[in-house]
Amino acid sequence: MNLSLLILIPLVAAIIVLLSRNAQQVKWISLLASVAQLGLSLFLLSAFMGERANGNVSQMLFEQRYSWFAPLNIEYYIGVDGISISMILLTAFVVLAGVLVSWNVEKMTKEFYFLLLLLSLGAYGFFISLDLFTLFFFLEIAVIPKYLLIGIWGSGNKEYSANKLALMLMGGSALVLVGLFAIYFMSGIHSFDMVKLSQVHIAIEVQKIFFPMLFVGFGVFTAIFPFHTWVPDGHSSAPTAGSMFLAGISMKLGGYGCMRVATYLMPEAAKEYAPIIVILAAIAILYGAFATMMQKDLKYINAYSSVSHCGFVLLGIGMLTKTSIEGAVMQMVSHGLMTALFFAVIGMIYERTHTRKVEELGGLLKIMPFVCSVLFIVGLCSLGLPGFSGFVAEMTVFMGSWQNPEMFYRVATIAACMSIVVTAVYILRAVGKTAMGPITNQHFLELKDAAWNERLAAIILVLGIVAIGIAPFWLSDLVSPGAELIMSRIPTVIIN
Amino acid sequence: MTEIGLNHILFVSIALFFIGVYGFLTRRNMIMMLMSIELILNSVNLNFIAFNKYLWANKMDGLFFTIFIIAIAAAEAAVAIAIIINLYRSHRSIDVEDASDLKF
Amino acid sequence: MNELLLMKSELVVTAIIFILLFIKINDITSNETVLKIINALLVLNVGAGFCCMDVTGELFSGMFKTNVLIAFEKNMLNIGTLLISLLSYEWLKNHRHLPEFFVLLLSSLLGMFFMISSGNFLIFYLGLELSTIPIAALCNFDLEKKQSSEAAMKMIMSSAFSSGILLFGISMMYGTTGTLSFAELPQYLDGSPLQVFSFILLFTGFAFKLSVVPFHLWTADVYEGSPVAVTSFLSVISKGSIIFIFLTTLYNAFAPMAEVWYNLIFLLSVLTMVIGNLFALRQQNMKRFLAFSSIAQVGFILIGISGGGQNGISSSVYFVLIYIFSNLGAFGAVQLISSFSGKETIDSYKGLYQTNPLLSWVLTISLFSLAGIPPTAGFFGKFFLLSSGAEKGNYILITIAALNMIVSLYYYLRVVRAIFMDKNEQPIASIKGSIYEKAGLLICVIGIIAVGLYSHFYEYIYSLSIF
Amino acid sequence: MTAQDIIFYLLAAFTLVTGFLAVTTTRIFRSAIFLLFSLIGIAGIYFWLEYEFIAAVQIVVYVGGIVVLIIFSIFLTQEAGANLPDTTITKKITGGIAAACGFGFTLLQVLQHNFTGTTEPGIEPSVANIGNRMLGVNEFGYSLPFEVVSILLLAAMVGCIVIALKTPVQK
Amino acid sequence: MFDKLTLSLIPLLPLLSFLMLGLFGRKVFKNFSGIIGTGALLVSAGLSLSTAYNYFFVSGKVDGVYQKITALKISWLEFSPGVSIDIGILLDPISVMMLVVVTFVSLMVHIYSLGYMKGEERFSTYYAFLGLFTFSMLGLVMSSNIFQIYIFWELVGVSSFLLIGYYFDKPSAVAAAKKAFIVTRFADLGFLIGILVLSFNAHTLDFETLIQRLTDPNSEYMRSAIAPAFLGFSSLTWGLMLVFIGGAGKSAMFPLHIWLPDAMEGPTPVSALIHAATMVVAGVFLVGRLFPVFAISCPGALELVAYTGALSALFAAIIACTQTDIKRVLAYSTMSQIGYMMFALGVSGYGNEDGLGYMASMFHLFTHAMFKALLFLGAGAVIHFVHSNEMNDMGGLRKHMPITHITFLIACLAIAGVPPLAGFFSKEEILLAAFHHNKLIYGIALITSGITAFYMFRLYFNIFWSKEFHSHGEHHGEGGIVMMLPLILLSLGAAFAGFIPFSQLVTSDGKPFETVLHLSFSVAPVLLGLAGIFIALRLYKTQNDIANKISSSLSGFYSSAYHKFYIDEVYLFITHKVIFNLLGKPAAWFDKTIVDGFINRLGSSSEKISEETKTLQSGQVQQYAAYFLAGAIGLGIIFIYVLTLK
Repeated sequence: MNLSLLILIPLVAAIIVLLSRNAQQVKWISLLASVAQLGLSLFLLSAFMGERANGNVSQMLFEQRYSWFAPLNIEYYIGVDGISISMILLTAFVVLAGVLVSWNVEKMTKEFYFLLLLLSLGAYGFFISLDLFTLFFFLEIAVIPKYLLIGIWGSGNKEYSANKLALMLMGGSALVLVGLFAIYFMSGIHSFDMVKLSQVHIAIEVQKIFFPMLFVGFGVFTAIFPFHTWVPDGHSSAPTAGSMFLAGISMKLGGYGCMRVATYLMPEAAKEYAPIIVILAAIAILYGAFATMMQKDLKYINAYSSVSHCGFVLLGIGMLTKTSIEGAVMQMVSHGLMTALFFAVIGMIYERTHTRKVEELGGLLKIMPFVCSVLFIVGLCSLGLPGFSGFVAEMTVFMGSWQNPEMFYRVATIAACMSIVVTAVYILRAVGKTAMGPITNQHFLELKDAAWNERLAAIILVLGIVAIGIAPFWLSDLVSPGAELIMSRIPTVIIN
Repeated sequence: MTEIGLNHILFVSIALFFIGVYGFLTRRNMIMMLMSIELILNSVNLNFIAFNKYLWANKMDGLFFTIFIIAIAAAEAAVAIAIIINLYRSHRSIDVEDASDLKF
Repeated sequence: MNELLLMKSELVVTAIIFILLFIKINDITSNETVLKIINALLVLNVGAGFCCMDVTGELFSGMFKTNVLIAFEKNMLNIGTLLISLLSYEWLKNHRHLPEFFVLLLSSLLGMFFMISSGNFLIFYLGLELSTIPIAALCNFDLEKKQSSEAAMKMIMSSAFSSGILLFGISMMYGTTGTLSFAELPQYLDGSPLQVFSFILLFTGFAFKLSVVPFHLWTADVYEGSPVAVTSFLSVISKGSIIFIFLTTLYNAFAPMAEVWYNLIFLLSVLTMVIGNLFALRQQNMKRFLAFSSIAQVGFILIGISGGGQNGISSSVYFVLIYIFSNLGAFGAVQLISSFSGKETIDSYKGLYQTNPLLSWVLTISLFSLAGIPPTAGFFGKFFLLSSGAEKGNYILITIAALNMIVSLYYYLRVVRAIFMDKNEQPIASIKGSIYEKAGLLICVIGIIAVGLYSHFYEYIYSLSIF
Repeated sequence: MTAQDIIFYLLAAFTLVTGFLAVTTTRIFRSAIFLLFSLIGIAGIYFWLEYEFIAAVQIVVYVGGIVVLIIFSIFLTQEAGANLPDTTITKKITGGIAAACGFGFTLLQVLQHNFTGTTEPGIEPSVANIGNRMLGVNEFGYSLPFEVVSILLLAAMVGCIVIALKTPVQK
Repeated sequence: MFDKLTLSLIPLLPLLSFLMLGLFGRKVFKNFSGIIGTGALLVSAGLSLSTAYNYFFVSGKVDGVYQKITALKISWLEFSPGVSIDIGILLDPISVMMLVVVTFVSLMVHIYSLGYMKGEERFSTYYAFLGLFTFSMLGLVMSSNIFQIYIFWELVGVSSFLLIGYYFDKPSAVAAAKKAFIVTRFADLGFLIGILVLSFNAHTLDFETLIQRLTDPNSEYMRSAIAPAFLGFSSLTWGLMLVFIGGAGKSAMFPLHIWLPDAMEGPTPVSALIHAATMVVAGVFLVGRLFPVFAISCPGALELVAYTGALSALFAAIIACTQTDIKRVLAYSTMSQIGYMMFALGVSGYGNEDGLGYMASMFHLFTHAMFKALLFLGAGAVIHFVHSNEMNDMGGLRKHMPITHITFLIACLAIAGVPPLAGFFSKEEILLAAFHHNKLIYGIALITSGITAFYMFRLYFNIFWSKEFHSHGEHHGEGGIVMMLPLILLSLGAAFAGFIPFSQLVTSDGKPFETVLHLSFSVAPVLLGLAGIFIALRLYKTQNDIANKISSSLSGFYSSAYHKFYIDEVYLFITHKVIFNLLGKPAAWFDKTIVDGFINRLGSSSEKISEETKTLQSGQVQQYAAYFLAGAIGLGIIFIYVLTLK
């Protein structure tokens, strides 16, 4: 299994797209590439499981390593474990759906798909990188396409949103950058190799200074409170596929980074700062949920709810138990699929009704049963209904969190649990108003239900959601060794 | 030799230097600014010569430096005057404060 | 023969200058032919630069010295000059004093070569002046424009003042140490206050040319008023050469004063980044905008320089290489637009993508490279600069720098936004550049992409960066 | 106090006073003349220091060249330069303070510094010595700077010609 | 013994029907939807019955004790070693009983709906949802794992939501659906945290292991669980109370009952199935499932159950007397009856005769399912006939709908506790258990039983007697065989279910015991019941205004009861005024102005600084030189005097 293919396919496709002159051709190439990526990811999954079944217990599989900038010990070093594979799968699903959903983009089609592919390239690269430099490289690659996607194809106050997003994310990555340097120089081995770094101990004083930087830096990507404000604006202004990528993939970069880089490489500090992380996460969860309740725009609703849902990721990481970290990963996958689907549906509704205001919508279930059924499904997934991925992920986080026996963490867990009620309130409000009730506008009667590409996109994502919801065990088995590895580095007692 | 030591000459050169600086900072006429520059360069020359004479007479570094500075001062002055004249043609003024279209 | 090889870059450039003078005096052919000849000569010059690079040695009892790194640096400057010549084709083609332009430009380049190779304050000073005075004249080369002469005046006045202070510093340095040679200097440095002071005065000379805050104020005015070709020469080639000699003097001649210059650079780099960024925020004129952005860039380079050691040299030199491509790419696009439409403000760039997609991409990629966005080379450059700074353990500086990158991103995105997102009733008409300009921009883009991703460049520079 | 001392003091005072007047008088032509005197004063100091060659160069280049050039340009720009409004008082004060502070600070540094020179025998700054070295290529030879300066002068001339020569407006 | 496939098919068949109808129903099956759904359920019900037979009479009893049999267990999601969600099938008396109840009532509703819902546009969707609900409910009762029960608990909730909101273009239906879901969700929060607490203490989620660990006083799990943890209660008490909150939410116990009356916005058969017979008793079932833990380890929590149940029973009964919407009357009646079941559990002990209350509760659950489903279906038939829910639009229907009339009467008698109908037996057992345990609760129960008889017959007389029915336009009779058959079958159940020897089958510890009926004990409740009936007869058999007079003489009490004691308003106040205004709006405001504002301010202030400092770049070259000089001198001062001090 050659992991580099995961980067090469989008790269080649992006170049072809850039060179081609025909919009139709562009779409099909992108579709082909994303289907190929999905196939590759699935193959990767099976290959990985096969290797594991054969008793291959090395930390990372399918490693590849080439020297890149030799004087600084920088390598192009990639490999995967269960956590990365789950992220790669997520990316593949969302990208495919995103490509399908954008089938009707007419303005600068070529550029649009080029940027989509570039974005996915960044995400894939990020998830397979084992060298911190490469990781950072891909992290930043994934930022600018978002800016352009929002700024060019977005709606509403798009320039402002695009700017805010790009700057805040870059701010996050700037902090990450400083943290990476600290790891590189202070670990004493002058290496960006994550596997090697995980075997050395970084002095606790260094960790104390730079862990927050790294964590907040990555945290900005995953909307850590109070650096979440790019989320609502960015999501609401972005074009449909942009929002899908943003919430579905990009926010996961942060969670993955918090887990893989910050917590894994600086375990003592993670332990030390865990209460703060948990507080921030709990605030994000509840506060996001309450803020969502007051939103009137469907995209804002989903955006704020993303803040809330991503809070679970941080909560899972902050709780520092194996189960909670597992839950965090599952929540990332689940939220990625779910929120991408949600944005896809919102996009479909918006494309037809030209409004996203909840008050102006109503009774759509009768007019577009498919779209609204999907809306129901995604809503139910979002409020954590069993059978869908959201439930599994949230419950895993809760169970993991509760394993942390201190009263403080318990209280935080309960606080986080409360969000399931608030979530139910706003989701039902939004879905109820949009799909149910009387038809508010007679023009709606002429609207059509989803087209083939939209159906396909929705079905792909629903399949993903349901696959996790019905059979979570494969995901948890996949993720569990990785979570255990991270936990194995967390000290049981803080050495001060 | 005499009581006149290095410091005396340095005093003169430093004073001359800052007289030049003062002129450069305050005179509005560009040609006078240029003249101030000449004073500055001369003070430097004086420095070099003084150091060469009092401290490092075994080599002639200071002396040569002075010669080259004089040469360059000439070239610089020539180019500067050319530019000033050109500026004068377009602005009809050699007031440095008038030449401030480019700002902020 | 070997001695001639040591000076080959200088000799070739001098030869070209004389050829041009010959052409001028005899007034042989039309501008276009002259440009062809010049470009051919410049290509030859670049080619010659890469021949026999690995000669190391001294001439004139240490006044002039060269090694592979210095040869490579000169090649970089040669490439930059060639690019400027290619990118300014349209403007040059119509210029009345074309041969003189190149005489002055190449004299300035020659001055830089001497400066880079200098082993002695005297040569250094002469080189500096030789590189500055012709540029001051060049600034005035938009002869019909009022602003051009104003820029030239500011340039010559400021640089004269600066060189006065620099000379005062050198004279004091000479007085306290008794030597002008870089090689002998370290043994006489004792860190006395007067030495520190004269070092600072000396430093201002570098800082002036590099546009380090607070010695930067001339930069924007001169950049804005001068012809784009000169501006790009000033901001890229001139700065690059100063950085090279700066590295040599700091790391060798002033090695005993490391603590002083480290703190000095720390302080000034923060100031430079912050002020440069702050001023760039609200600029409307592209040239002025690039001027302030290049001031901020210098702040970053200073971080690299502060690192010291092999890393410091290699990251700074590497960044200059990247900076040559990125900034010239940007200036090239600006030049092209300016000479075809006369428009230079950011607002007038609105909707550019609709009419000139390729040019927009070039400009965007260049700006992204300046902002340090992967996969452009700027990302790698900044990363290594900061890593050089981080090696010293000064994380405050690194953090400030990293945060400044965000501010800089903000204003680079302003341009990108104008190009791609803003609507415009009358966008700049479609521009058909000549083959030279296309070639120039292509080289820039290839450079921006390849120098970063293809690590061989960095590794090569690193291997040279031994002092 | 010897006669030499008195001569030095006189020369120094002359130089500084005329220099100061050069930058303060309002009449530009006078100012140029004061500059001339000041430069001559410096040449006098060179003489006093027994650096006759430099003194000669000073007089030839500065007095004979640069000042003439300056006066020439004053004539060229006279109609504008004659009646320039005087500098604002604030500018004078800030400039004065800046210069005074700089002067004080620099002087303090210089006076506090203990200069230690060489004990080796000095070289006579004779024309012969200077001439030999100026064109020498061996140790202590200055032929390289000489060449550089010549190119510089060439470039400066080219620049001056392009800029200053009044060119016919193109059609 | 038990075939895994057969057992799995019981819930899977409805699921299959859901998937088929849900995905393809609208296009492919259309008119066959009902048949498919009903057919699937018919098989399912048959399998349940055979399972019940198998369990109770063939292989369930070993050594005289009914065993808990884990027939199937699939590890679904493992959290940590030992703690995992397993999807499994647990067979014990109550789950088998519930299997029968659920499949039977559901089958009845399926059949009934063939007639009732005929011609609906989204007919197939309706059946799909019914299938989903039945699947979830079956999954719930068969759960072997506390988390599994939570999963199905939620699914049941959502199918209830979907069915209540079936008429989705009616805003009131949508609102009711949302309310039902959100209120039960709120309760589920308690359940969830309860699960977390219990699972942490027991280190397992498996029911059998959990019960065993938390009832063995010598186990270390138990010791840590009963240690005082928070606010003076042990963590076990907390856990159980929280779990009970979940149960109370689903079972509409006071004060979480507010969703139930509104839930009547759904189609009436749905009310019969979900909001009368099956889902709402899930809370009782849950407490029953964890009964050993409650009874043995934590009697305190059981007290809470008892009082909540009793209070709800009385409270709901009083409100029921004042309502005029017949479905709402039935809804409050349901709540009241579930209150009965709850406090029956609350007053019960564990093992043998002590477990009388437990047995009685389950017994009542069973009988109640029969007669309440019957009542709802009957009411459905009436509504179908008169096209209104209001009592005032009805009256004198006995002639028009004879079968409905008879079956309805049977049901009313059964619920009123008139011997020898089913309600009598189960209610007697409950009263007996309460009498032995707690006289206060016994008193409340007794009064409630009288009120129950009164309001049921108020309903009965108002529908079938009272004034004459004036037909407006066309009516389509009683609704044909598909609607009548369920009524008849259920009325048989309501009539004769009391004779099932429940104490032989369903007991707290699985050991059968004998119950004795003391005739003397039965006198009081029966008399009270008859009295209630009599009063209703006097007041409502014929049209008169005595009832109005009485109600106006009790005006304050009456109107507050009529307004359901303003509980809805309190909720409305809390949600709209408190949560929206005090939490939602501030959060949104804070986000917009403070957090976002700060970041925007950061941007605008740097632009402002940039604007302020622009005079630095004045265009005056002399000023530049001054800065230059100042910089040089300043740096000199700094580096000579400041930085060398250290």
